[in-house]
Order: sequence, then C-alpha cells, then structure tokens
Amino acid sequence: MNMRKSWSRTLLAATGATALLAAAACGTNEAGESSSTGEGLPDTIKIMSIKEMTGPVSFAGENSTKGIDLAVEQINEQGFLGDTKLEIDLKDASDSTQEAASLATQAVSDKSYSAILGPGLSSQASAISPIAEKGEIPVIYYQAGSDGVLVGDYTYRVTAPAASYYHIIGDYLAEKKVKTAAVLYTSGNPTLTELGEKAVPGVIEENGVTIKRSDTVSNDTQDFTAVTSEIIKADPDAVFLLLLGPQNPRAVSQLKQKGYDGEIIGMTTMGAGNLETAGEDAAGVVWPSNFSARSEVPSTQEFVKAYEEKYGELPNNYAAEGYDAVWLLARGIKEANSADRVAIREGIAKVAAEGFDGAQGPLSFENNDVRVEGVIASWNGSEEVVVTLGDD
Amino acid sequence: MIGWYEANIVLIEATFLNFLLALSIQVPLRVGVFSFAGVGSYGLGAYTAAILTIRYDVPAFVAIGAAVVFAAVVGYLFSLIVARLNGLYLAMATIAFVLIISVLATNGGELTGGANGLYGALSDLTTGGVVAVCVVVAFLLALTERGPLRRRIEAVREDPELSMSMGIGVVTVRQLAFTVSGALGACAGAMNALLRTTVSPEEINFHLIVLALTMVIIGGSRSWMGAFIGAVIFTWLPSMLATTGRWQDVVYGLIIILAAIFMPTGLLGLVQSLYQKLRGRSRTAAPAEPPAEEAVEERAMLQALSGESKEGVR
Amino acid sequence: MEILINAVTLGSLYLLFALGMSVAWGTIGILNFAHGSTFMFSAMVAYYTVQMVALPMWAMILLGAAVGMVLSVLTQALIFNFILRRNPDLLKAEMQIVVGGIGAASVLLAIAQHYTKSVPFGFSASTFKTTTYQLGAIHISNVQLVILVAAFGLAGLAAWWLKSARAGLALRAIGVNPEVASLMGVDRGRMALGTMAAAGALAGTAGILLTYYLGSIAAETGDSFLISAFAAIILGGIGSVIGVVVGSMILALAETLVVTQLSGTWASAVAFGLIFVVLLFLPRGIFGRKEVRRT
Amino acid sequence: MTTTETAAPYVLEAEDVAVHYGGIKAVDGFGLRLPPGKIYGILGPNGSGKSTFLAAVTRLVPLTRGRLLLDGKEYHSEPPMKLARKGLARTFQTVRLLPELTVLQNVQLGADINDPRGRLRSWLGRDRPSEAVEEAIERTGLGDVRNAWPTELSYGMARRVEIARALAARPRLLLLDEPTAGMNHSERQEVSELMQKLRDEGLAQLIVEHDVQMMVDTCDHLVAMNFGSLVAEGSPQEVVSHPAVQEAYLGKRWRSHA
Repeated sequence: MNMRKSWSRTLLAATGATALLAAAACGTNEAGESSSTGEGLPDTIKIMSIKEMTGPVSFAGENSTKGIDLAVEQINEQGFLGDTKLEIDLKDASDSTQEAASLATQAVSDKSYSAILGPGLSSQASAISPIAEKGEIPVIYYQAGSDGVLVGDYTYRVTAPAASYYHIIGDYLAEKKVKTAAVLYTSGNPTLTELGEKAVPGVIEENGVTIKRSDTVSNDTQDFTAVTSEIIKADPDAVFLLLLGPQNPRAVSQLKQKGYDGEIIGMTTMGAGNLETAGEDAAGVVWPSNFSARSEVPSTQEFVKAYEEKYGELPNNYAAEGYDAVWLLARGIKEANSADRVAIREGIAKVAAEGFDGAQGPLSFENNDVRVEGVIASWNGSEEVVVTLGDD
Repeated sequence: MIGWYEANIVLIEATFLNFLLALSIQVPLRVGVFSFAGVGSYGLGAYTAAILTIRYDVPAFVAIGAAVVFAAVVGYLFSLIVARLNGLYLAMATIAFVLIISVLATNGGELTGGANGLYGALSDLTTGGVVAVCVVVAFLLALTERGPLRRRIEAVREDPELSMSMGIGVVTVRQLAFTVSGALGACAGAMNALLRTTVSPEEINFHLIVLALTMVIIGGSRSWMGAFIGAVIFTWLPSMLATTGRWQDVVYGLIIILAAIFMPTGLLGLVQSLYQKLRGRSRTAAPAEPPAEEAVEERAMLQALSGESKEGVR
Repeated sequence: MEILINAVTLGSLYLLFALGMSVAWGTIGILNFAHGSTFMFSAMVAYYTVQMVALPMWAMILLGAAVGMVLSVLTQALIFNFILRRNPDLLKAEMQIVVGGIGAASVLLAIAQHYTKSVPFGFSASTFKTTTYQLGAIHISNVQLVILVAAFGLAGLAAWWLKSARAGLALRAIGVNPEVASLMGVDRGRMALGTMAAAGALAGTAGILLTYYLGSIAAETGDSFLISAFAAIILGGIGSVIGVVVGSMILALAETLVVTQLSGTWASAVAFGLIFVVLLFLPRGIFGRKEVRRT
Repeated sequence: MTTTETAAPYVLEAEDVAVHYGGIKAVDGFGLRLPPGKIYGILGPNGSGKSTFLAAVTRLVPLTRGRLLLDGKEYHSEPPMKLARKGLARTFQTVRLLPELTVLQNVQLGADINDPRGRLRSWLGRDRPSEAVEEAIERTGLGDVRNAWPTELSYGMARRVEIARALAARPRLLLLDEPTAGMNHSERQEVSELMQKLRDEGLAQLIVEHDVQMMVDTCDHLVAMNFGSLVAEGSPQEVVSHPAVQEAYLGKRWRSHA
C-alpha cells in the first residue's frame, strides 16, 4: 500500500528504538530462567480466569482465553515454575456485573485460588476491584479502561490506555500534512469519552492541527448519516473516530459514501476484524494500537509464531493481552516463590517495577497499569497491516 | 456452610437487592399501573447514595435514607405528571424516564462522574442491614395483602371505576404506588451502589427494566412472595446455568418462554393453585356470561308494552 | 435541506423496523418483543448464505423475508398461541406475551452471539454495490433510495391492505373488539398467524435493507432498534399506520436535530423527552384511537 | 335497612343535567327528584342516555351543565369517591366482581367504607365480616356461596353479589343499573321483592332496566327518556302507555327489522 510505503520510513525513528530495546531485552527471556525451581511452590497453582465467554463481548473473552491457554501451555512445558504447573479455572461472567463480582468473591473465599485473571469490561472490573482489595487477592485485568478499575495494590492491568501511546500518531499527521481535524466519539463509554474529550484533542493540538468539530454519539447509535454529513461540511483533513467496535465500519462506510476522502484515524476498536464489513471503504484507515501481529518486535513475533502454530490464525490484541497477563502473573509467582496471594502480589510488583518483554512488545508499568510503545495499525481493505520499518 | 456463605455473599446480597428492585415494579403493577419508573429510581438512589458517601462520608443509613426520600419525592412528582397516561402508553413514558435518567448520569459531569460513573463509595453497610430492610419491607407489604387493604388494591387494579363508587381514592392510590415504587427502587439502587462501591450509567438500561419485569411476571405479580421467588430464580439461574456452558443464554431464554406459557400467574400462582387443588377447590369453572337472550328479553318487553298499552286504551 | 433528507432516511429506518411490529400490535394486540431479534436473525442467516453464494439484493430480501416469516410464525405458534390458549383474555395475557417475547428474543440473540461472537457482519459479498449520486450539495446513495422507497411503499401497502382488504377489515375488527370480531366469524387464530407471518416478513425485509444501508449490523443491533420502534409506535398511536409513519419521522427528526445542532450524547434524552411531552398532551399518541370503553 | 330522617324532602335531585361528548348530546337537560322510600325507574331504549345519566349522577362522567343534590346538598363538583361515604351506592350494567376475591370478600369491599374502627385499626386488625356484610349476604340469599369465587357463579348469582355489595355499604340511595339482566323469571321475582322490601324500610332506589314488566311491577314512579331528554313521567301505567314511549320502543323494534 502506498501509505504504508511512504510511512514506514518516517516511523523508523519511533519503532527502531523499540526494536533495539526488544532485542536487548531478549537475553532475559523466559527460556533462560527456567532452570531455577521454586522451592516454596506447590505442584499446581490454581488461577481463576473470569472472562466474557458468552454475550455481547464474547469475542474479547474468547481471544483472551486463547492467549491465556498458550501462555499457560508454554509455562508448564518450559518448566518456568519448575515442577509447578499453572492451572486455569475458566469462568464465564458473560456481561453481568453481578456474576463477575460473585465469581471474584468465590475466588477470594476459596483458598485454593492464588490469583484472578480479570474480565475486560470496565463495569465488571470496577465491581471486582474492591472485592479483590478487601480479600487480598491479586487480579490482572485486560481492557477495562475505566478510571475506577485500578484502585489499590492488588489490581493490575495489561492493556495500556490508548491515551498513553496515542501520541505516536503525531508523525503520521505531520507526514500527511493534516491541518484540520474532526473528532467523533461515543460518549456512553468511559474509555472513548476520556480519549475523545482529553487525550486525542491533546495529541491533535500538540501537532499543530486545529480541531474543527467535535461530535458525540451514544452507545446505541446505529446510523451515522446525520453526523457524518455535518463532519463533511466542515471538511477536515482527518477524522478521528473513537467508537465502539460495531460502530466503526458503519461510520467509516457512511463517511466514504458521503464523498469524504481525507484521513480516517481510529483506535483499537477498529482492530480485531471489526472493519471487515466495511471492506474497501475502510482501506487506508489507521489507528494507534497497543498490539499488532505484524509488529516486528522480536518478543511479539515469537508470540505470533507460537500462536499461529497452535491456532492456525493470527492473534489479535485480546489474545496478546491475555498472554501477557499470564506471563506477568507467572513471573510474579516465580519472584515470590510462593503460591501465597500476598507474596504473589509483592512478586508482581517487583516484576512490574522492572518491566518485561511480552506479546505487546516491551512492557513497563506505571501505577500497576501497563505501558507499551504502541504501533500504528492500518486496514488495507482486506486485512490488518502495520506501518513499520520491516513492512517496506 | 460458612464457606458457602462467604463464597456466595455477592449472590446472596444480590438476591435481596433484586427483590427490592422487583418490588418497585410489582407495587405499581398490583394497583394496575404499568410503570417501570422504579428502575429509574434505582439509578437515582444509587447515585444519590454514592455521591453522599463519597463527598460527605455519611453513614450508610443516612445515604440510603436520603436516597429513598429523594426518589420517593421524585416518584410522587412523576405520578402527577403522568396522571393521564395508562397501559402501555404509561409504560413507554416510564421507560423514557429511565433512559433519560441514564443520559443525565452520563452527562452529569463531575457530580455523576460521567460515563465512568462513581467509584470508591466505601460505607458501613452490611449484608445484615440489607436483609433487615428487606424483612421490614416484606412485612409492610404483607399487611397490604390481607383484609381491607388487599380488597382495595384488587379493586383499584381490576376496576378503577368500581373502586371510585366504592369510595376508594383511585388517584391517591396510584400516586402512592409511584411514591412507594420510587422509594423501593432507590433503596435497591442505593444499597447496591454502597455494597459494590461503584455505580455507572451503563447499569441503568433497558435490560434492567427487562430483568425487573421478568422477575415479577415469572415469580408472581400479586404478592411480595412472588417478587422474592423471581429474585431468587433470576439471581441464581445464571450461575446454575454456567454448567451448560456455551448455550447457557439459550437455556435461559427457553426457561423464560416455558414459564411465560405454563405459569400465567407466576410460580407463586402455580404453587397456590396446586395447593388449592390439594384442598379440593378449583377455580376453573366456566366464567359467568350473560345468557344470550337478548331476543327473548326484547319480546318480553314488547309484550309488556303492548299488554299495558291495551290496558291503557281500555 | 440535507438535515431533512438525513432525518427522513433515519425515519425510514425506524419505519421499516417498526412497521411489522405496529401491524401485529395494532391488530391482533400482540406486542412482539422478539421483533428485534427476528430482524437481526434474518439478516444473519442472509449473511451466512451470501458468504457461500453471492446473491443479488432482491434475492437477499426474499430470503430475509422468508426467514423472518418462519421465525415469526414459529414464535406465534409455539409461544403466543400457547399463552393465549391458557389465558384467553388478551389484556390479562399481555404481560405473559411480553415476557414470552423477551424469552424468544434472548434465545435468538444467544444463538446469534454464539455464531457471530458479536462481531459485526455485512453483505459485502453480495452482488449489490453501493454507489453514491451527487445532486448539488446532497449525496444520496442507491441504498438510501431503496430504503426510502421501501419504507413508504410498505407503509402504504400496509395501510391500504388494512383499510380495504377483507382480511384487513377482519384484523381491524379484532383490534377494536376481539369479541365482536369472533361473532362476525373471524377466525382469530388463523388471522393471528397470518398477521405474524406478515410482521415477520416485514422484520426480515427490514433486517436485510438496514444491513445494506448501515453496511453492517451486530447481534445486538436489533435491541437498540426495538426501543426506538416502540417509541415511534407509541408516539404515533397504537394501531395506526399513518401514526407509525409520523412517529418514526418525528423521532428521527428530533434525534437528527440534536445530533447535528447539539450533541449526540443528548440525542436519546431529547428523543425520549419529546415522547414524554407528546404523551402528556396526547395520552394516546398522535393518531391513537379512543379506548373502547366498557359500558 | 334503617334510614335517618333528614330535613330534605328529596334524597336525590337532578336539575337540568346535560352531558355532551363533543357534539354528541348524550344527556341534554334531564332531571328528576327522588323522595326517600321510593323506587323510581328510568325507561328508555338503548342509547337514550339513561346509563350516561346514571354515570353523571355517580360523578363518573363530568357534567356539561346542571345541578346534582344529595339530601339537599349539592355534590356535582365533588369527586366520585366521596359519594360512597355520603350514602350513595350503585350496581353496574355488567357484572363487575373482582375475580380474585371470594363472594364474601367482594361484599366486604362494599362495607369497608363504613368500618367504625378507623382506618389504621381496620387495616391492621382482624378482618371479620361486619354485621352489614352478613345482613347483605343473607338478604340476597348468598349464604351458600359465600366462599365461592365469582367465576364459579351463574350470571344471576353474580348479579346478586353486586346488589349485596351495594347493600353492604348501608346506603341512603341505591342506584341499580339493569339489576335483573340475565336472570330467569323466578330470580327476577326475588330481586323485585327484595327491592320492594328495602323500599318499605325507607331506602330510596333508582333503577334503569330493560324489563318493562319488572319496572311496572316494582317502581313507584317511572321516567321515560329518549335522545337524552325527558319523554314522559308519571305512574308506571301512565308512562308505558304514553305514545312517545310506545313509539320509542316500537319504533326501535321496527327499525332493527328493516
């Protein structure tokens, strides 16, 4: 793709550093550490995984679980924890807050669980957090971008907030000579609202771009005809779409059908195959992402390779996050050398303080919340690609 | 037992909260008012209690009490506005009320925390407190299910016109139902917000309305016991069905369908009619229909008229 | 001007969706909560079919209508009919029917969620391709035109049929007074099945057309439309085809104005606020008929 | 039934009552005066406005014009639920029993208004049928079915429960809307006798009825109505032989054949 070609070079500066860091970090990869045996560890360590396996967000739970399974398989086969095996007890909370909270309580009261791999819905996560904090059990969430999710020492999140890496779009804006922009976001969703109100306008203005319009739609907006017409009237060089997964292809198609031919920039909700139904209309749409299977980072490629071998398909961000969540936990357990919850939490804290290389590339932590380098992903009309050096 | 209790404390609490929520729909339904405003009050109560707890750190009973009073007043005022509405038109207006509250919460800025909602509402509310409130509520409602109060409620629901000629202030009863519904909904919402320490606008949605209605209809719409049965079923069913794995939502739907078909008076009604059958009483006799003797009657009238008139002529 | 066209388009979407629901509700008195799921399910079946065979639009519409009809007839025969048989008083059974519909809806939704994982699906594999025409400053796509024509055409057809056809008259009689209708020799069961079949076909047609227009829908899309349709029908007045047309348009116009002039966040609040206000002044909707008083 | 003597010469006075629905004049300038201890009947074909007049008297429909007085006191601006306490009770044209209450409970509903214990105590205290309830049940011959459900009753029996419910309120004025519709001959006879007995005890009654023979047998005074206004008034014999009355009934009969 044209855009990719012209873009990979300018991104060199950003991603090159990533690649180097990743290469350096490779030396301390999991394989090298597998010799030490946890003396204080039992034969198996049971972990409850609370995921949305049914209901409206089952695609996230399902993919996350695939990533989890892969990580557990690797850990157990490598003997990363010596003879100790990780055992995942998968529980389906669907989209029910009450179910999620109840499962967390069960995990707290059943002493055989050492930790929880948490759900991706903010509403569920913010219900679990106080329970985990009180019951002193470590929880590692993926997604769950709301402010109220990470409330204490026991809760960690392996999905970086889009706001933390959204700035990587800056170079793209400069290259495309974007001078004016419009923002459209879903106001019923905490993550998207935060992005649409603060983070994204911040990034846009930092790059000397003027925001001509900012519009909102609600969670259940189906038709974008009216709002896209208004945006096109303002004639911006770029449109930022910060929408829920299923809303993305519609908004993109409707913008294109109205004759819009500028840049369309989104966020991770554009990924995971959500743009597929928009087909050619969505070709050229880009979005900063915490993960892309096309990323050149070695630790990412290692994960992608293993994933493809196991499942015969490319992993998406949910799978990568699930994978990283398990590895964070396993490293924490190893550090703690204990199956005790409080010890595991301390172990995770130590691991987090140092950071490690995961499926999403080099990971560091800021107040229990992961930070990643981020990549710019793009839809080329039939599949997701990444704008990086190696893609040239 | 204690282990089980601790592990399932969330579901146990949720049962009682759902019970109150179901009652907030059931109370108006018992007097023939098709109102879902109680679900909106649930949101009002949750936010009121959460705001009071987070900002002013008041004790749980003050936060809940304030939420209940506030929502009761709103419920009463709402009843004045929708006084002219009936049936599904009223239902639609109350659904609008619920959704507007949700939108207000989303747009409430700092006060409501916007789309994020509020979190960190730590309070001293205990499970015992929740149960105690529910017991008191159930006792008070039980009083309305016997004697003269029951007769009046039946009359207002089945036949408002008849009730008026029996000297029952139908309008007052309806207003009272809205007020009580507001208080009950707010109570459930406030306690849920304090137990879970969070509240978000996503919680107050159409699905909550559907849940509340389903609990009442499947449990039984005439008695607090029906609401309780419904709350128990719909709180625990999802966990029970988790064993059916992938198809749990399908099974859930099928159970609702079967209940709608085979339990027209709810599970409570089913149990009661079984009990009555055991006692040898049945209520399935043919309903009283006016005999089709319009023609006969008219003939009789004509005869009477012509007979009398002959006499008159004579 | 463009706002008006956009509003009318959105109104047509609501109208297409609401029409079947309104016909069933206004005549045989069945408020089918599974209408949204029927709508979505028809589109989903068509999606899986079109993945295998690239069908043209008309074939997709026929397929969608057929699936919708089958689902709707099944819902009527297996659920509503049983409920009514056990509880012949429609007013008393109203709640049961609503709950039965909720159950049917959740079964269909769960099946769809299971297969699609709630990832949006669309008909990009169909032979039909969207093109946009430009008339001055206004963009109109061919799907948009199809939607407008279909919505008003079907509404007109429904209105004409209810008004003049024999079956339509019988249906209206049921809507006004079921007892009198049965005295008139109207076979309620058969009429109900026929009406539900028509309502289902309308739901299926709407599912296909809306998916073409929106580009994609997801398993949960049906539910969002359900509330809007319910609102539009109530706004216009139950049982009136012109009512549902006007209700849909008013709702769409209000939402469009709010989205473009104010903020999308407030769209639903304003739309529902509007319904609220209209109901306060016209407690039976704009074209609602007077309640049949018992004497 | 006992009736306290009042100064007012009439229990019910309706003066120039009009009820218009838009352009339709259901009742238009109709009036009557009902003295204590008398049975008055209103005669008229379907659609003549007699049921609307009854609804107006019980305040269920708003008056367009006119005055209503109970025991000499105006009440046409009071809400309908106040009338029960003032001693006005009625039955309806169709059976309107509460299906989820037994016969006894349905009758009790009528008496609840007069519970001497006061609201709170009657709501919370024991729920024993009062004397008025027992008396009403006995007089209407419902003793055997007191614990039955309304759906188990024959139509005629159900109508008796309606009358019992009205009597249980111990009213000063009883309005009966087609009390014997659907009853067989002997049942009609019984109801007619009951009404006359109640009259002799001083209860004023106003009846709307199709059965002309029964009206003639039971009423002290008949008022004929058509098109919302008075057609004829007087003793039963006078009224039924009145040409306008004859025409109203026979005319309707004739038209329905055409």
